[in-house]
Amino acid sequence: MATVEERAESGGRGVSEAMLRGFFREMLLIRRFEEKVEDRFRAGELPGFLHVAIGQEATATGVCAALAREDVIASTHRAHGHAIAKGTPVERIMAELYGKVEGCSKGYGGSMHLYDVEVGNLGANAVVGGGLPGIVGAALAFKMRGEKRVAVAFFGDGATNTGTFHESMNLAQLWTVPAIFVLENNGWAESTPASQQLPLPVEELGKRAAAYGMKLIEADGQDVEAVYLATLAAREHALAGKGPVLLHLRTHRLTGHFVGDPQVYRDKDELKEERETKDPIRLLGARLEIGEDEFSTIDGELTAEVEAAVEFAKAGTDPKPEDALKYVYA
Amino acid sequence: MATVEERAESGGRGVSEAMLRGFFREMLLIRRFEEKVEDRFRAGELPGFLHVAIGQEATATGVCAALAREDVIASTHRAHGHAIAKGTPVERIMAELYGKVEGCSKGYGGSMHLYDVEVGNLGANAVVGGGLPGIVGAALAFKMRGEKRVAVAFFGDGATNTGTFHESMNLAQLWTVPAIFVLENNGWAESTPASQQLPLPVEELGKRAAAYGMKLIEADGQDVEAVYLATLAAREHALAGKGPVLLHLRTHRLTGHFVGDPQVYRDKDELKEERETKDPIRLLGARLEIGEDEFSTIDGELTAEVEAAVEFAKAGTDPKPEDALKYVYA
Amino acid sequence: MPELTYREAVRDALGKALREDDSVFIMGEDIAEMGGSMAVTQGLLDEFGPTRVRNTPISEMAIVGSGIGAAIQGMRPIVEIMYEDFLTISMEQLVNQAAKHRTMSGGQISVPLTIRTQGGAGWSPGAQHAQQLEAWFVHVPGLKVVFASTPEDARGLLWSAIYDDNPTVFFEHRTLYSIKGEVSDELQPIPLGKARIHREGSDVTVVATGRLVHESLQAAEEAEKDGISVEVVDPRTLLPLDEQTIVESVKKTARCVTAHEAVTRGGFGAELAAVIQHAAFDWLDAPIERVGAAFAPLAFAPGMEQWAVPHADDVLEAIRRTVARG
Amino acid sequence: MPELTYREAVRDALGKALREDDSVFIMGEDIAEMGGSMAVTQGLLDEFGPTRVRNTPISEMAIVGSGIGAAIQGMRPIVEIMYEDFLTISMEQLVNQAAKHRTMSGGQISVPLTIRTQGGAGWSPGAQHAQQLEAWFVHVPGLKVVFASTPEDARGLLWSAIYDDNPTVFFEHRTLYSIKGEVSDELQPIPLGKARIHREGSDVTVVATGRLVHESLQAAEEAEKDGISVEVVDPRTLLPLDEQTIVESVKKTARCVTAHEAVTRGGFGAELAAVIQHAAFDWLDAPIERVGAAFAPLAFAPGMEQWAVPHADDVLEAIRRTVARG
Ligand SMILES: Cc1ncc(C[n+]2csc(CCOP(=O)(O)OP(=O)(O)O)c2C)c(N)n1
Ligand SMILES: Cc1ncc(C[n+]2csc(CCOP(=O)(O)OP(=O)(O)O)c2C)c(N)n1
Ligand SMILES: [Mg+2]
Ligand SMILES: [Mg+2]
Repeated sequence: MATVEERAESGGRGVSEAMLRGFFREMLLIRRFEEKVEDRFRAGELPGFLHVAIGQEATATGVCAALAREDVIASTHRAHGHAIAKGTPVERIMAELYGKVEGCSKGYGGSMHLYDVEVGNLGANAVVGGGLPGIVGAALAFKMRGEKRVAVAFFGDGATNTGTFHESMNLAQLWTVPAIFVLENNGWAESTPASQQLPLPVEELGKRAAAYGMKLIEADGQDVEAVYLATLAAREHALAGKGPVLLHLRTHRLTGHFVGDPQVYRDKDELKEERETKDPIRLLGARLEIGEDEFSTIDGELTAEVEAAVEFAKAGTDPKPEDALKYVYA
Repeated sequence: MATVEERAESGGRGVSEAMLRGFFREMLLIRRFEEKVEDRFRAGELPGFLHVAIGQEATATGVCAALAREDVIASTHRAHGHAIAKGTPVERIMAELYGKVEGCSKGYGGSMHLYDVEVGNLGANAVVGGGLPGIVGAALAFKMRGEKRVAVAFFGDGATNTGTFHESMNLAQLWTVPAIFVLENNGWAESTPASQQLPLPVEELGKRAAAYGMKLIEADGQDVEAVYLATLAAREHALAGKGPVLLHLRTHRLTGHFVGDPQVYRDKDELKEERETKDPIRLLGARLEIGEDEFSTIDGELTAEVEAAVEFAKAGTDPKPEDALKYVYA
Repeated sequence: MPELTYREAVRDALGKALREDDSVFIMGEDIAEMGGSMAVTQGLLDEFGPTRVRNTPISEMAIVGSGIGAAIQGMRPIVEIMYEDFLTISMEQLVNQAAKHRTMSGGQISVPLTIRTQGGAGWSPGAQHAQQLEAWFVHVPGLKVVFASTPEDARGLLWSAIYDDNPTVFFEHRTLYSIKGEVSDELQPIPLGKARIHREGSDVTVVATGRLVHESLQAAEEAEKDGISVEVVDPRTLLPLDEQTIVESVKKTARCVTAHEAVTRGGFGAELAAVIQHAAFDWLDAPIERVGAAFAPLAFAPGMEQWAVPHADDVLEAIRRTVARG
Repeated sequence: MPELTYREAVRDALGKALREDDSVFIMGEDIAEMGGSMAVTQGLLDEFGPTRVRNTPISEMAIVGSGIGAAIQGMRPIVEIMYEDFLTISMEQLVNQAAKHRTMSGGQISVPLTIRTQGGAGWSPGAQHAQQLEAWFVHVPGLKVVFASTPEDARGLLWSAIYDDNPTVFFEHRTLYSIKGEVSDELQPIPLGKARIHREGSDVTVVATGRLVHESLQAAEEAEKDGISVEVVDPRTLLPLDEQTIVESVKKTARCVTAHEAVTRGGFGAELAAVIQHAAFDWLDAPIERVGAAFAPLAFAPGMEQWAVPHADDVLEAIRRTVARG
C-alpha cells in the first residue's frame, strides 16, 4: 500500500485512479482470502470460531489506507480485513488460522486474536467492545509524548450497546486524545437486527457522538473512496489536537455472522438483493470499468496469492503443546 | 404526603399553595434530619460513610411527590432525602444510621443501603450507577404484567459516565419500559468538578438522552414545583406507553461530598454564594412568604421530630452479632 | 426411560417453566430467532413469543441487572450470558447487587434470578471464549452455584435453580451439549446442595465437576483394569456444597483427587482440598491431588489447547500418584 | 531507620517513580486535588501536575482499559480503583485483556500496568465497600497479585509492581493506612514472589495476609504466653506464590493456620491449604485450619460487622485447635 507521504503527493486529498485500483486489488484480496477461509472451514481444516467480513471490505481498506504505519488499530472478531489492510501478509494470517508458529500471533490467537504489532495492529478482540478502552489509552500515550499518531478502534453497531463503548467514547472526548472510533454499522449483531438491539433507527446511530460532544464524520461504508477521505479528515482532526472522531460507516454483512451460520433469522430475498446492490467490490469495479479480462488477471493473481498462503500455512510448524505456557508472563 | 389522587383533585397539574407548603415542610424535615446526621457524626455516634444532600432537597421531594406509593425508586449513596420523600418515617431511617434492628434495613444496610420495600424504596446503592439496570427490570415487570406503575432511578452527573448508565438507558428505551431516570446534576462527582469528568458542558448533560432517542424533560432542580410538574409529565409519558424519560434536574450540593469532607478542592467564595442564592428551601420560603414566626413554628416541630428520631434510634436494639448470617439466603 | 441430549434437557426445563408459569421469562443475546449461540433455546420463541423470549442488545451488565429488577418484582427471569467469559462484564451486578440485596435490606428482598451460561475448551475458541470461572462465584455469599454434567442433572437442577429464591449461576459446559443420557419421564427436580455419586469405589475418591466428570469416569474404567477401585462424586451444586457426601466418600477411600477444567491455581479444587483435608485428616492416606488446566490463558492452536486442559489420562495419572503413596 | 505510615509508604513509591521516570503516570477517581478517597495521593498533583496525576470520570472499565492501552505503548501507568468492590466493574478489562494480551499475541505485547486498590472491613462501610476479593485474581493466569501488610513491604512491593512488565493488582487494606513502621532510608525494591517470615516459631505456622498479618502477630504473642511458639509468614505476593518458604515453614512446625479477612469459602486460604497439604502431607500433625470472614455480605451494624470478620482471637483459637490435635 501507498504510504501517507506517497498518497499526499498523489494529489492531496484527491484519490488518483491508481490508488483506487490499489484499493480494488486489496479489497478483492480480502474477499478471496475470506472465501478461502470459508472453503477451508468446510473442508474441516480450520479450528476455532471464524467470522468473515464479506461485503465490508471497503471499510477495512479505506480506513487503513488513510493511516500511517505508526498509527495503531484495535480490531474485532471480524478481523481478517483489518489485518490485511493494516499490512500483515496474508500468509501470516492464514498460518495463524491454521494455528501455526508462523502465524501473526504464533498460533496463540487464532482468527479472533490477530496481532501484528510491527504494523500497528494491536490485536483483534473476541469480546465485543473489549478493544475500545485500550485505544483511548494508546491515544493518551501518544498525546502525552507529543507523538503525531492516531489510535483507531474498529467496532460494530452491536458494540455501541456496551458500557465499554460509552466509557471509552466519553473518556476519549474528555481528554481530547487522538483516537478514531470506526463504527462499522452493518445493522446486525449476530442474529439480532437493528430493530431488536438499537433504540435509534440504524441510520441515525451516529447521533451517539453528540452525547459526548464528539466530532462525527459519516460516510458510505460501501464506497471505499468515501471511507478513505472520511478517515483522512478524521485523522487530520485528531492530529490537530481537536479530539477524537466517531467515524460512522454504514455497511452490509453479505454473509452469515460466523462461518457456517445458516442465517435462519434473515430474509433471503433481502440478502440476495443486498448482495447484488451493495457489494463494494462490484461497485468499485464498475466505477473503474474493470473489464472481464483485466478482472481475470487480477483475480488470478490474488487467488494464487491466497492459495500460496494456504500452502504456506499448511507447511507451517505446529507449536509444541507444552509451549502453551510460554508467553504467560514477561 | 398527598396521594396522587388527592393531588389530581387539587387542580390537575396545578400546584396548590397547600401542597407547596407541604413540600416546604418535607424539604425542611430533610434538611434538619441531615444537619442532625452531621451533628451526630461529629459527636462520634454514627458509624459508616455518610453523604448528605443539603441543597438538593427539592429533587427528592418534588420527584417523590409525583409518584404513587406503588411506584418504585432506586436511590444512591446520597439517600436520606429520597427515603424520607418516598415515605419512610425519619425514626426508622435514623435507627438504620445507628445500626439498629428498628432501622429500615434492620441495621444491615446503613446510610448507603436504605431500603423500604413497603413504600416502594428498593434500596439505596453504594455503587455509582448500580441501581439503574434493576430499575429497567422492575419497569419491564410492570409492563409485562400490564401494571400502571413506574420505576424510578435516581443518580448523579458522575453516574452518567458509567457503562451501566449507558446500557440501562439504552435497554429501557429499546423496550419502551415505564422508567424514569432522574439525573440529579450537581456538577460534582466527589471532588471532581464537571469540567474534569464531563466532556459536555454541565448544563447540556441532558443531551445524553438523544443517544437513545429518549424523551428528555428538564427542570430547575432548586424549584420544587418545577421538579414536581416535570415528574408528573414524565410519569404520564411513561404510563402512556411512550417509553422512559430522562428527567434532568440541575441542582447544587451545598456541602461536602461526604460528612466530614473539608472540600479542599472547592472555591470557598463560590460555595458561599451558592449557599446564599441556590438554597431551595430559602427560595421556596421566600415565594410562600413564610415569615419568621411561622418558620419558627414549623422548624420547631421538625426539629423536635428529628430529635425524637434520634432518641428512638438510640433506644433501639442492637442486632445480635451472629445475626450477621441471618439474611444471606432466602 | 427416554434419552435426551444435555442441550435438550436444558431446553426441556426452560420450556416447562415457561409453559407452566407466567412469571418466567428468558432473555439474552441471540436467544430468540437463532435459538442461542449453542442452539439451546431453539423453538422457544415460536412457542412463547418475543415478550417472554427476549433478544437483548450486547449489554451484559443490563441483562443481569434488569433480571435482578424483574426478579425483585416477583418475576422468575432466566438470563443467558452467551459465554461465561462475559460474566466478567456483569460481575458488579451479580456480586454487589444480586448477591447482597437480601442481606443489605435486612431480608426485605429476595432475588429469584437464574443466570445460565456456558464455557469451556474444545473447538479452539481461544483465550476469551473458553474460561471456566465457577470458582469466583463460590467465594460470593448470597449466590448459589450449579455446574451440571449430565442431561438428567441439567434438567432437574435448572428447575430447582429457577424455583430457588436466590440468585443462582448455572454453568453449562460447551462440549457436553451433545452428550445423551437417560432422563426420567417427567422432569424430576434435583435439590440444590446434593452431590451425586456417579460410581462407587473403595480405593480413591475423585471429586469432579462439569466435563471432568466424564473424563473421571473414563479414568475410573481404566484404573479398574489395574485393580484400582475409584469412586466418582460430582458435587453438582458448588455452593452450597454437600460436604457430607464428599467427606464420607473420602473417609471410605482414604484417597482423593479433585478434577475440573479450570486452571488449578485458585480453582474450586482448592476449596475441595481445604475442606477435605480438614474433615478427613485422620482418614487420608495420601495428599489430595488436584487436576486442572495449566496456568495459562488458553492458547488457540489445538495441540496447545488440548495439552493445557485436563483429560482422562491426567485424572488417571493423579489416581495412580495417590495410590502409589505409602 | 525512619518511620513511615503505610499510607506514606505507598505515596513514597508513587512519588519516586513519578519523579524519576517520565513513563509513569497515575490516574483514578478523585486522586488529584482531593488526594484520593484514602488520602494516599495527597500532594502528588502539586508536584507533578494534572497531566501525570489525572482525575478520571467514574468509569472503572475505561480506567483499567486505558491503562492497558497506555502500558502497551510503553508507559507505566498506575491506576487506582477507589474501592476494590469496583474491580467488579473492570473485570473484563483485567481478566480478558490485561492478563491475556501477551499470550494471545504470542509474546508480542506486554502490559506493565499496576492497579492499586483498597478494601476491607472497619468503619462499617457496608456490604458494597468492604469486600476482599484478592482470591479471584489468583485464579487468573497472566496477572500478578500483591497484598502488602506493612509500610516497608508496601513501598518496596509497589515499586516492583510498577517495574514489573506484567499487569499487577496491588491490594491495600484500608485499616492499615495509619499504621507506622520502620522503613529503610532509601526505597528498597522487594522482589515479587518472596514471602516474609515476620516471626519465627516452632509449633505452628500461621500464613496470613493483609490486616490478618497484624492480628496473627498479636495472636502469636498471646499463644506464646501459653508456651505455643508461632511462626507468622506473609506471602505478600499471592501470585506468583512463594510456595517454598511457606512449605518449609510448615515442615518445620508441622501445623498450619491460614488467615485472611476475606470469606473463608473459596478464599486464598483454600489455595494455601491445598498447596500445603500436598507438599507437606507427611509432616503435618493436624489438619490445616482456615480463618476468614463468616459467609455473608458484610452487615452494617458495627456489632455484626466485627463479629463477621476475623480478629486476633479467631486466629488464636485456630492455633489452639490445631495444637490440641493429637
Ligand atoms: C461482550 C460480548 N458479548 C457477546 C459476544 C458474542 N458476540 C460476538 S460478535 C457479536 C455481535 C457483534 O455485533 P457487532 O458489534 O455489530 O459486530 P458485527 O458482528 O456485526 O461485525 C456477539 C453478540 C461477545 N463476543 N462479546
Ligand atoms: C462505581 C463506583 N465508583 C466510585 C465510587 C465512589 N464514589 C461514591 S459517590 C461518587 C461520586 C458520585 O457522583 P454523582 O454521581 O454526581 O453523585 P453525587 O455524589 O454528586 O450525588 C464516587 C466517585 C462508587 N461509589 N461507585
Ligand atoms: Mg453489526
Ligand atoms: Mg454529582
